[in-house]
Amino acid sequence: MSAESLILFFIVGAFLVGFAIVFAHFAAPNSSNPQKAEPYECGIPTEGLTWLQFNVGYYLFAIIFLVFDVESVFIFPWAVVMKELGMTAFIEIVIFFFVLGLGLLYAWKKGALKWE
Amino acid sequence: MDKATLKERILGLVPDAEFQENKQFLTFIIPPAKMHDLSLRLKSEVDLQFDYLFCLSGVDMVKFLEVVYHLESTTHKHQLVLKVRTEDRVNGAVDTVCDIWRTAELHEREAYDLMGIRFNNHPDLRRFFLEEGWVGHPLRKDYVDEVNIVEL
Amino acid sequence: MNSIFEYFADIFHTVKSLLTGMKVTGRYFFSPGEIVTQQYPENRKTLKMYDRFKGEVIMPHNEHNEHRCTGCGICETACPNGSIEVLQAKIDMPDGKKKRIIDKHIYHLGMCTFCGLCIKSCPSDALAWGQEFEHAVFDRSKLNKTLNQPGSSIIKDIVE
Amino acid sequence: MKEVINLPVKNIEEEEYHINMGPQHPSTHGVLRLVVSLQGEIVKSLKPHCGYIHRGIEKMCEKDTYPQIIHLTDRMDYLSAHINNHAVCLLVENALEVEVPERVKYIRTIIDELNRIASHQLWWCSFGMDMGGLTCYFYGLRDREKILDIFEESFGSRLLHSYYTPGGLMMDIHPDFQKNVKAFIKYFRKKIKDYDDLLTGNMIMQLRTKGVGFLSKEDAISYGVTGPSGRASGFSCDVRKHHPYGVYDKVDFKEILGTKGDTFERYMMRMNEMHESMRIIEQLIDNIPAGDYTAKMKAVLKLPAGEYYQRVEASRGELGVYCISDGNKTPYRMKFRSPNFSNLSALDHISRGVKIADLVAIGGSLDYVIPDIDR
Amino acid sequence: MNFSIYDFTSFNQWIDKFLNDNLPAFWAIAVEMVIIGVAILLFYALVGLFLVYAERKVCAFMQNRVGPNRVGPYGFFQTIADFIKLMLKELIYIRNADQLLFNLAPFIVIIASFMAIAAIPFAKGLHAIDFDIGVLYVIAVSSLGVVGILLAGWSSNNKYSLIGAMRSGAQIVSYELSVGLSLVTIIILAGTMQFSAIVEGQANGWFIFKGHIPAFIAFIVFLISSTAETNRGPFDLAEAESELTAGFHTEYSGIKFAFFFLAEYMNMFIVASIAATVFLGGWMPFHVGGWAGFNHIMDFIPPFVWYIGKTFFVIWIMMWFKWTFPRLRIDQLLTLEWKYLLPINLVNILIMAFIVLMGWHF
Repeated sequence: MSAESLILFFIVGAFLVGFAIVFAHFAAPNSSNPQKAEPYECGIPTEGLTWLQFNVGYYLFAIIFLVFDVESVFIFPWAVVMKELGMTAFIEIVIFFFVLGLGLLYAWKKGALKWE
Repeated sequence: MDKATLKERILGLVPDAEFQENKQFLTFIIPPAKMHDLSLRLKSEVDLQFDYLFCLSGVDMVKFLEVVYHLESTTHKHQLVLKVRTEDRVNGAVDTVCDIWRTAELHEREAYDLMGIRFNNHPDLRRFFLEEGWVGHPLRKDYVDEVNIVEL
Repeated sequence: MNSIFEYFADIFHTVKSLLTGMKVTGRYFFSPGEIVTQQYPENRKTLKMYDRFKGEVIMPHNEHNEHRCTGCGICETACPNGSIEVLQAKIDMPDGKKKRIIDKHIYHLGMCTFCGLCIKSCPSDALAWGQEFEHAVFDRSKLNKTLNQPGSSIIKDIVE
Repeated sequence: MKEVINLPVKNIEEEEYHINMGPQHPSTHGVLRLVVSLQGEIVKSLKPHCGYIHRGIEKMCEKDTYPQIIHLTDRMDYLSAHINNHAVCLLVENALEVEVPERVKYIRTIIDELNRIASHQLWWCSFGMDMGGLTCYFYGLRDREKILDIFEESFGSRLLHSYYTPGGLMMDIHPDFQKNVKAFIKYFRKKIKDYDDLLTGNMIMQLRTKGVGFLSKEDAISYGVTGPSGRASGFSCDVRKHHPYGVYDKVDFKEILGTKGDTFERYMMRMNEMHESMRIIEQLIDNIPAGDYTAKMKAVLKLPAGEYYQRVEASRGELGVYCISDGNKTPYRMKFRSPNFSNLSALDHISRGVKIADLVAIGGSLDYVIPDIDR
Repeated sequence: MNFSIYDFTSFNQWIDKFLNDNLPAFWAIAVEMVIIGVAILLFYALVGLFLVYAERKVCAFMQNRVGPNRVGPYGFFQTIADFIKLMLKELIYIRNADQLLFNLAPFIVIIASFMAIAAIPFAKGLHAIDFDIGVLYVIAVSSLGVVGILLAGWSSNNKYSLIGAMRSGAQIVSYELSVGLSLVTIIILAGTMQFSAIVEGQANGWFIFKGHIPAFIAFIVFLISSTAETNRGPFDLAEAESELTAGFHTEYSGIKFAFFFLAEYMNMFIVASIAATVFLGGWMPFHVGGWAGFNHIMDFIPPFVWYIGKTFFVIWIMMWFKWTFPRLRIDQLLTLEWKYLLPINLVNILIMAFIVLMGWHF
């Protein structure tokens, strides 16, 4: 089958969820009251806004991730043709990894890999 | 330090402390105004070093309210009981000792909650077990609650 | 150099400790004989409680429907929760005197904390622990039990 | 002319928000509410809110006679019910100056230690669950069941025994008691290796607990943190050593003392205490002297007017009973100095600056039982 | 028609030919699609239901329990009963929740797992789509599911969910890298990213044996990081039940909750089948060089059984992880990835490349 048939899987997945939710909507009991609609916070009403500015401690990780994820896209094609290209490819990737590794080491030494 | 010398020592610190007979512990009744000063010295002086407040209880003796401090020194292993009395049942207050013994913070809140004894300078004197707005202090002898207390 | 050695030592120790943990769970996975679950409602027939098991307070009756309770009410005062009520009745004795005997020994199982003070305090050993433990009922009033059976009488040789 | 808009500048570092851990939360082991101020995942401060299951035991004691108080103390720290009973019994016996038979003292000591092991087992499994290792829970409960079976055989109930009475015991121990206890010790010495393999040695667990939740010795004393949690900080507070009761003065046992005061140390304290408790039981179990299981007591117990204080080492720390008697058959005022209440007071101090996952681990290592706080 | 359970290619061609002979081209494709759709749906549901049952039994045995044993023989129909119950449970709408995202989240997690299943070869000739960049595709699609988790946590208007969502964000940025790089190690050995070619390449020995040490290290790294990517085992920080009650799905009820649950198990199935395909030879039987008789017996077992067996073995290992280890903390999660798995992976790739260059592999 061709790659276009991926849409089939998309449709089947959406159908499964959609059908079940619609089914449950009709089959399940429905008795709403204000207490039920409260968000769960151990039985105490939530105070303050829930969508708050969250101090994510992994901001720097996200940036390093971006770097590495882009680099790993280059590694995949190399990996496929590595056998044919032989030693040249190997030496090139060693240099490539060396630079990458330096970057990681730099981040490590600078303390970027520490959760704040 | 044995009981006799300790007694002399305490009486030296607070001459108007009233000695109370008790088989188990050396017991003194301290005037409320002097309690905080005495506590500070009890904790800091080298030969006393009462660093461990192992019990703080509020007692309702009908005529007066009483706070009982059970103290121990972890280095010298001697014990001491101090009592502070207040006769004002509505606004009766004694000085807090929670800056000296940190455990007193919750114990004093408990005493305030259940016995109605106020503590001056307490950082967070709110009800601990009962909800805000509860009327009365349940451990007092004159507390009546016909709904929740069932007499058998 | 030393830190690199530590780095690999860390990995080694971690893997080793994790494998030790996995060994424990893995061993239990492959030894179904270690299963301790009791299949409760199925094993009802074979389930035997210990002799001293405190299921509920009962008043043993002998084959002539006789018990040992004199109705003195000591258990009632001993009970900390008021879960025992002793109702007395007066009967005419043959010699013309009136004697108080037990009418109803009411036991509120819902209030009982199984402290055993009633059984301990009973001067005539009239009360005992029962083995029954399936006490769940739909109506709380069903937990109020009358311990002396209807028509029962006191064993003759009990003296107050 | 350009309009200048002044946007409110918010400093993310300063923004805190509050979440409630409890009263209905999987990690609180009961109905305790902790209002936690968080910044990101870091705990800034927390405030405990108690009283959800306050039963007024101290008030109830004022209308109960001394033998009746026993069954109330069961329900404070229900995991060390026997030890709570022991405190009240000792208080009454000391006040009346009753000499209890040696046999009673031996049996009480053995049962106290069994109770301590059972309590630590439950702590271990719930600590494992707090850390996310669910399997621990079942192993701990599996082994605790053996102790509860011994209890049930001898006293008829598994959790709330009311077995001690002022002056002695409710009834004599079961004839099989000694045999079963010895079998249990043999069994548990094998099984405790599983505990070590599964959790103690586990590197994930060690990384999560070592150096986390530090409590210094001075703070431990000042906050009155006793029991294994206090001893982890180096606070020598074992009542069994310092104010012996039962036959603790006759047995050879170590007071387990730590130095580091972190979560892992508190964990190790309890693990080592289980070994030590087994040692105590082994020394006593074969030497229970023959004799009566209760001393001669009056039908109605009246304590002479005065004040009494009795301390025992419950499984979570020092339990104190403070009793004021006016000479009646009921106490005038009864105060329980519960170990968990004081231990809880240190939680705010310990957990400042840790992550929310560590807060759960610290709570687990302090091992608070809520009914004991609420009384 | 004759086809064997050892090769589904002829079977597929037969169906294709049969439909094209009897129907116009458009309808032939349409019927084909419906058949595949129903087959996939059934397979998906069956695997999901069985995995939930298996998880409960496995953890029960590890914990000295019996596990579900009330519904059906050995409790086999327990999950079906659970599913019916969940279908009939009320869907609660949370006040102030972002309704659109709230409802979208289960769609995303399920669709992501469906899309990933499309590329997995179950047996010879039995795969929906045989991409020439299959590995890359699966990595890309399977990491989509975490977006659903992120959305679910964010939209719930619940603080626990928010923290759970933020944690799952940290997991995305970390473990995707390790999954990719550990697969690169094998791609070097295989020289292709097409799943069918990877499996064919293992006809004379699984890659985990062929590439010996680096392949084995890559397998371990893959196991760890894929466990993390599926939010399972010691890495289930997004739903850490002792800290965040239920994390990102705290507010979900009824069937919507069930979909998160289902997606978790399906993701586990997907990563396990990738592990089985890439490292353990997919549907290739186990052969030992020189033992002709033994190899013949192994050949007798159908490829589909081989594939399922290997997949469930990997799943069992992941369950074993989950029911043994305590949960990591968020900073340790990141430390593990960036300070341990990533450097090991990079070095491992170089070693593998060198071994392949020198021809030291089997």
